[in-house]
Amino acid sequence: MPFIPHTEKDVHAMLESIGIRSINELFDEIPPELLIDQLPAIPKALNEMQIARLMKDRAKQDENTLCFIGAGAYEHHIPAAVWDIAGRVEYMTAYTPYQPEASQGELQLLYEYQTMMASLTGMDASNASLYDGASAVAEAILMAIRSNRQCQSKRVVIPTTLNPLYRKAIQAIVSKQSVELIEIPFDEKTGRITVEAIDKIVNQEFAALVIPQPNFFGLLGDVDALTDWAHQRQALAIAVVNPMTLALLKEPGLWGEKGADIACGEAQPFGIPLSSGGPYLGFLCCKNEYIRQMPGRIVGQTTDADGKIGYILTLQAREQHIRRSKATSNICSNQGLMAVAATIYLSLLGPKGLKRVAAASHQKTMLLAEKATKLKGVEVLFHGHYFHEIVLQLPQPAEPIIQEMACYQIAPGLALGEFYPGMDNALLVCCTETKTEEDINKYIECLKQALKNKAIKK
Amino acid sequence: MPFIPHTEKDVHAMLESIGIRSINELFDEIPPELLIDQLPAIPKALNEMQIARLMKDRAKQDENTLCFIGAGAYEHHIPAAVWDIAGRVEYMTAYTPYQPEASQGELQLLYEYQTMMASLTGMDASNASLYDGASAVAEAILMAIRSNRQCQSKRVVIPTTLNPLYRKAIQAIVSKQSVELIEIPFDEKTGRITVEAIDKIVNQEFAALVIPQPNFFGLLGDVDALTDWAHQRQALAIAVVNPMTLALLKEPGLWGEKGADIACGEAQPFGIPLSSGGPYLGFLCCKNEYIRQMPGRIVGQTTDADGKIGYILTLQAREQHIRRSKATSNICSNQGLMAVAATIYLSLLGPKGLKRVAAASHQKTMLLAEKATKLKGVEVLFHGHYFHEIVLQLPQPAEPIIQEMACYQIAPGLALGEFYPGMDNALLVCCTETKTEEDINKYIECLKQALKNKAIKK
Amino acid sequence: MSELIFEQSQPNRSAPTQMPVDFLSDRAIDLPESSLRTTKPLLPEVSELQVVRHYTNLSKQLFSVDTHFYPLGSCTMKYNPHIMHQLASLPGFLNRHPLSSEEHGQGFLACLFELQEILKAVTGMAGVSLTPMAGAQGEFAGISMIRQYHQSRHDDGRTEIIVPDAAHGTNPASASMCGYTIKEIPTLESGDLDLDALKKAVGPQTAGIMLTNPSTLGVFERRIKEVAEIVHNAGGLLYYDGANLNAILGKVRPGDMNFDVMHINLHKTFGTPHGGGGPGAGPVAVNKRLLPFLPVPYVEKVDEDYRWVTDKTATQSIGQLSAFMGNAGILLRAYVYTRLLGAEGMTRVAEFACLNSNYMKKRFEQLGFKIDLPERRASHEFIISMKDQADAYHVTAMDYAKRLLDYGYHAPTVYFPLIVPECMLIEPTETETKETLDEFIDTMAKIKQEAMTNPELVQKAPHTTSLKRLDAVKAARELNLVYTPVV
Amino acid sequence: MSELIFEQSQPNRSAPTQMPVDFLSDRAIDLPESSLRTTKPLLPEVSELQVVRHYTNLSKQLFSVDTHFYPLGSCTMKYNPHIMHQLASLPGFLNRHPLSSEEHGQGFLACLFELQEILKAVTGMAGVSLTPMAGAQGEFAGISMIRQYHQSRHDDGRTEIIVPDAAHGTNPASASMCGYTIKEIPTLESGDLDLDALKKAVGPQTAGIMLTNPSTLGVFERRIKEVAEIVHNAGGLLYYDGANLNAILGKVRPGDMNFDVMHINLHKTFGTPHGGGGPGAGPVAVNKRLLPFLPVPYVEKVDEDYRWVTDKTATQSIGQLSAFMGNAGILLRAYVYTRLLGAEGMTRVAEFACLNSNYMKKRFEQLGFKIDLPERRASHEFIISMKDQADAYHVTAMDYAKRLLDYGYHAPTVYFPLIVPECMLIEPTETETKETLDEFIDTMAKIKQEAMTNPELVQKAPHTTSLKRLDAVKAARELNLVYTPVV
Ligand SMILES: Cc1ncc(COP(=O)(O)O)c(C=O)c1O
Ligand SMILES: Cc1ncc(COP(=O)(O)O)c(C=O)c1O
Repeated sequence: MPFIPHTEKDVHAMLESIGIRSINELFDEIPPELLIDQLPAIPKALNEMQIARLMKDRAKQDENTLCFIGAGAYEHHIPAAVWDIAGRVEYMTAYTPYQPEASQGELQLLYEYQTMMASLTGMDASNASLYDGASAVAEAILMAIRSNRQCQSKRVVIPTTLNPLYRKAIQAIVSKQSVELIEIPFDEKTGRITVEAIDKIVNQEFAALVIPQPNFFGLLGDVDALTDWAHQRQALAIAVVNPMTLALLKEPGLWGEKGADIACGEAQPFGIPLSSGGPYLGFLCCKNEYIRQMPGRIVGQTTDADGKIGYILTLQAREQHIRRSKATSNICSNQGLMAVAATIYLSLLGPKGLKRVAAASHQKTMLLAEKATKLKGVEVLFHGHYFHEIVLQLPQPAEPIIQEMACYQIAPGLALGEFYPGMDNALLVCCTETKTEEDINKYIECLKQALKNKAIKK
Repeated sequence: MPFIPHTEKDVHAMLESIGIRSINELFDEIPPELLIDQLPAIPKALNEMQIARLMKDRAKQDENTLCFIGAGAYEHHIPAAVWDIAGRVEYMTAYTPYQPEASQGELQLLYEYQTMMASLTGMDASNASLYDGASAVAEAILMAIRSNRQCQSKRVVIPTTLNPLYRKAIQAIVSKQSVELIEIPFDEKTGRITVEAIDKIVNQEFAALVIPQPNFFGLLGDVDALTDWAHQRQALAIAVVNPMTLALLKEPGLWGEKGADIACGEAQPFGIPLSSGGPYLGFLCCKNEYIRQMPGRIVGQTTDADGKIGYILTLQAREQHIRRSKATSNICSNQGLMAVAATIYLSLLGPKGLKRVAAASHQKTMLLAEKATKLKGVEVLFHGHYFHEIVLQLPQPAEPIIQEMACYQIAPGLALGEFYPGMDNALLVCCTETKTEEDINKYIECLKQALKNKAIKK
Repeated sequence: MSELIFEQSQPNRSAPTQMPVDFLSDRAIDLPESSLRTTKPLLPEVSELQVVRHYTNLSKQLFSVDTHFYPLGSCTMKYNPHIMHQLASLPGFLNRHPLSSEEHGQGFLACLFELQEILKAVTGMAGVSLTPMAGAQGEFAGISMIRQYHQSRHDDGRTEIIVPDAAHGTNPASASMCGYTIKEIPTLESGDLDLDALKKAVGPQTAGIMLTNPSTLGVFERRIKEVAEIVHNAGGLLYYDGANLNAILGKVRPGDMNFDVMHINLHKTFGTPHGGGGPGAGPVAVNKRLLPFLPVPYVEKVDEDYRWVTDKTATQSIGQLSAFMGNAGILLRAYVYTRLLGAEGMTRVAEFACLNSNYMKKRFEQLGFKIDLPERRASHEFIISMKDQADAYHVTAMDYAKRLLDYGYHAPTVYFPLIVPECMLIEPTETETKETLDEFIDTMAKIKQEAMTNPELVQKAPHTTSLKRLDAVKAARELNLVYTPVV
Repeated sequence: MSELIFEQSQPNRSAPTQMPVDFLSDRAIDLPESSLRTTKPLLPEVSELQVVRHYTNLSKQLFSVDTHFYPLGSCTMKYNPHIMHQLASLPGFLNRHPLSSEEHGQGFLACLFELQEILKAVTGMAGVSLTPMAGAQGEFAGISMIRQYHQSRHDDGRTEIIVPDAAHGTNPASASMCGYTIKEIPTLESGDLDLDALKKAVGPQTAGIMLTNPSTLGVFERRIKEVAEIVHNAGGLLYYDGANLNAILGKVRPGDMNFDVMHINLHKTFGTPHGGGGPGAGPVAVNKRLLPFLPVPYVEKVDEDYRWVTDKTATQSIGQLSAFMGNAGILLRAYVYTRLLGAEGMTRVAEFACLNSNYMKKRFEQLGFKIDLPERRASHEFIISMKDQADAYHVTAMDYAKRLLDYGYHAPTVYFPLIVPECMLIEPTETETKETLDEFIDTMAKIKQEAMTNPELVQKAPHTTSLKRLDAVKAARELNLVYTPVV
């Protein structure tokens, strides 16, 4: 009996204690007509050796691609120590730290995590993590609406340069509470939104403006002006950032005159594997005045009965297990283990290492673009400053090129046509510090070949 | 500076404390003409990401073969929990448990290991492990010579059915102490040695007889008669066993009338990966009367100052750090971490699981032989009872067949010609529980194909 | 507690092998000055060994399933087989980008598809989407589907979700996030729902009801079919909170009880580790009428190929709940678990979880603990109330919880469900031995003795943990959420 | 201490997912009755969770580098980078059978070949064999080569190996295993070898000398060239015990000091983990004249291919010391380490190991501890003697060692080398921070205070470990080496 330690003798003794004759009697309060005899259609049990072989075969099918896709999930080098430690069973097989005296390790670590995230974003506080980047932005929007006392509106302004996948998730999450999302199209030349443009479009009251930096195309925008504009309009400014870039880029807390009010996004780049999309690590930071509207777990410092410093889940009165339907969110778990990994990652990299990773990713992306645009017909689509993603405009549709390059074991980027009508030739490319000059050269060569192959076939 | 935490400020402060101006001064007692400036010919430092990429490329070259080689190293399923736990840094990055109060985890585990090994072999005691199987047999031989008070001779009788690689290592290790190894050839029909045969050959006094079970060909021999014969001749009986087989086979402690005196060999099959040959796990067990001649670490139970049970390295007076040139051996380390893995493996398998692994390996090997011998010209070389290795006699030389089958990603076994002159067509094949019926069928098909290909080319 | 990592920091210390080295020197960073950071973020400057030692030692200050008996009711802290982690961590799975092509991911998609099929089989439902990232998100997805269902029928007046008073906090919170108002109905003394109250509560405003069965009281809702009838007759739908699915796995299926939609907490029923707070995963299962609304993406099989179903084809879907496809790594683990158990193994989960629970309940009863609903069969968990002891000796459920830590046990859930005073919700799970249960029971008996003879010992517990009892009030009052370096 | 795993055993309990399932039922086991086992071996019958919890909890009762400062002199407990373990555990390495073909192993062989080259470069030697499985086996291999060398020249009267009195026990023991008798020579007050005694000791019977430099006293043998001359002139060879190579890495090379042969403890110099007692690895390096005798197998490069050299071609080799090729997994780790360090990084090992050591030595001196050889430069380690305190307060080096455990430090090596009474051999290693050293020094000062004011506190230490001081005498007298079940 897999994972069940009971011997026949045990079962016998236990049944006797309970005063019944068979285990089935334990289910005698269930209406008999509901009981089933067996679970049809479930495969027979495998042993560990068998399932291992099956899974190894399946994993192998998916291996070995040189990946230049970013678009919200980034391949960075993950130091061996990160998961050696985060994978320790003490972190892995614990529950939410409800008993702080038995969970100081997790709690102290989360306090350190909060400190690092707050500092990176330039905010006063951070929660202990949310599910992922997209849902974190959704929570930030709801939080901003609750927080903005100066405005009764449930309108929120979002540029289409925010990751389109995020926009979908936000829509699914916030729309039920009759939040209205006002989408602002980007300038076709610059790939960005400007204050002038939105100011024209948005003429109603709104609760918050979402500002992605870099935006989905990898471009830096004028976040200072946007933040100030939001504040002028009595709205909150929500910064959506890739925290890796904050090693180099100005922290949201310092955007514009007063700084963004909330910063959120995806911390997967901090030591978390791509893993087909999850588990990742949503983060959410804010200014002091909004803390009590923050969803999710928060760890605070306190003292024990002897006056020694310790850590504990705090501000629980915001949460569903106490406030129930009036809670700041329904969220109950966080992505604790991912926060553990990110904290270890950040400690190993330190300010200098993180800066180097960000800089190397930026430089390599620039190098790739430089080389790619030497190919005939390949151009950078929008002019501006890119961070570590860039939009290449190909002389032909991107999708077939992607399929062609797959044959060389290269995933060359994301075809933007699916998300932006009319942009069928655009390819969003990401290069991180993991790519060598050789990798980049290989990319260029294969791209060249693919452009040729596909051009001929046309 | 990889792995060196010193800041410039630290260095400065430390130099000042010491009263010197540069680190180089620390080396001023070394004759200056001996000092070198740099290490030529050592490649430039890589970072973790770079070395990881290099090693992954190199490891990949070596992957994915379906392996039917045994010959002293066996591929068994290793439960995930084994190395998840043995790989915990507490086990991995500790030294020999010199401070028992800070090492109870390791010491208790080794006591459990000793208990399991002694019980499997039917002996009274076990040490805490030796380097590997071959060196363990060498140590057993030296130990037997020291132990055998009834005989002054340094002669030891070894059948050529003992693993030839072991025989080489034994020769290299024991010969310096003028030990004489009398090699007994095996019977060409049965692949074994018999009492009648050795009795004729060995007419001098000797200290010990080495008895492999199963022998190198995978064959079971008459260990009872051999043990009794050794004892009749006032010699010690040294059992060399694959401990995995002892789940099914009679324990050496019960061989013959009085049982073997020493049991030793390779415990790699207990949860230790093939890993190109090491690190593995030599084991050595003996009857009570020989314990003080045992080499290597031994853990004993004792009590602490409060009378609580605890564990400690014991009988250290045998060892080099105390007895120096008169020690039972020069060995100082053991294979502690491998003993940890083996102990966890044995606990997970239990008596029933271990028996099943042994039985499945046996049965699958028999099935493979059954199917193989249906191929034209393929026969089982020696008749007798095989455990989980068997000698197939091919209709043509084995070496080219091995090369041919490598193209199908199969390592079909070991060619015996290299070790036994005249046995060029013989292939030693091993099948463990890890092989499925499909694997075996694939083996047979590829063997068939290879025999054909190579026959044609001849 | 340990020094913070920041307190070990020294300017210019680092772990150099972790730094990218190439490219940097010869290429400038061409970004506008105004967009650049000028302050150094508060990250520690420490060596690799310092990081390793710090976080390894922190891990030692944690109770976990692999190290402690952890009978945390409702949370189901059972053994998480190590092989799950090993296989989900195969490089082919770990390194796959979420936006990789379907071709470059058939192995992964096959696992998800089969997991969907298995979950359909165990729930008796018609369709499954694996994408919700936790139980609470599963609830949100489920209630969203109910909402979308009513909307699709232009049945617009349904604004209320009914929730029993014993429900988990996420239930009302999730319904509220879906824009519903909550109507709470009481539980009878018998542990069953108050059907009269329910009958009164339902009406044209009823969108649905959320139930756990067995309930958070650890007993099976015996009149579940009547409940379903009442709600369905009123035009509402039934949501099943799958947190307790492990109690009935292979015995009775939510689909057969006439639930319309449900979530499954994979960590509770299918043994995935919960990582000190998450990640979990909360797949949703629906019956036929809600199929069109399932959150995307999920996996379909077309001939021999596995493909994503997205909002392109599933046009009525409630949409996607995360940037990509949810907590993939957790789903792989759960898949491995289901394959290791097989059909029979799943049924045994329910059987032995309930055996352990009923055994403990009986023994506690014999020891004079006050069992909530003593006359009922316990399911996989049961409740004891310390109200009598709190009244008599001022020793509370929380004091018991803390004292248990001293004896090397993680405490059961305390003060949930909210409707039982001074309660402890005890869930032993099926993977614990009788010996472990017996030792725990003996310890509880010992604490009971202590409570009578030396209440202070219990009230001031824990004594053997690295810290004594922590001050929660102070934490909330003197909010300190981030470290500020002393300058 | 914890219950033994055997004490948790129950007949017929098991971990079923670990059992092979196929084949068994339909095929009989066809082996002769007389060869079969009839008793059940004493292996525990427990569940997987029981195993996991037991051995995970045991691990928590262990000091280790990743959790504690561990200044164990001569053993060099420095940081073992995690990446080494991760890379050596790649499936392509782990699953390779030792008798696989060379073609199926070029990646593996390339690593070994390059490691050989790197070790040649750092030792200044002409050839390297990686096969010895520990330092002691390296010594055996080295002395065997010396023996074979003399034999090959028919220089048969050389029966003695000279060893200083400060030598590690493995030195005389290894020489003895090679059939040599041992001549011990004394060390001068200055810490250098007594050259007069050496001159007297050498002769036609001298096969060689074994030296560590820096010696086990932690000081550099300044007249090493004279030593070499004396021994070489007498026809003997010089063996270098590489245990302390980390002290001089990149600064001075044994080959340049005129050593003929040496071993390297990879775990000491190249940071491989030592696994609670092993596995280690003890590669040997030789100068030109001993090249033919290197133990097999080792790796050569022929054009672009890597090949094993075995006794087939190396006919004068001392042979092979293990069944296959030694502790391959450890060699891969060491290779990774050398590549992470590069040439400069290696030199820094020596520099910072010595900086840390000399800093501590100075500070201890200032605190009034009795330093052995205070006027000498310490190398990577140094000795303090507690003789004065043992005389004055009956507090011994061992008492200090135990008391350090209470403060969360692993104790330094005590009572080695044998020639310094009441000694502690302290080796901080280069990977520890100044802060850690300072805290350790402060703790030692505190213990010194305790020794004076409350000696019993120190004499009875440790107090905070799971067990108090263990009775070594009882262990040896009432030998109990295996568990016997109570029936
Ligand atoms: C009864 C019940 N419902 C719902 C949940 C919420 O699940 P999750 O924590 O995965 O969001 C829980 C979690 O503890 C629960 O116990
Ligand atoms: C000076 C010295 N020589 C030799 C050895 C033996 O090395 P090993 O333990 O690897 O056999 C040691 C080990 O501690 C040592 O310190």
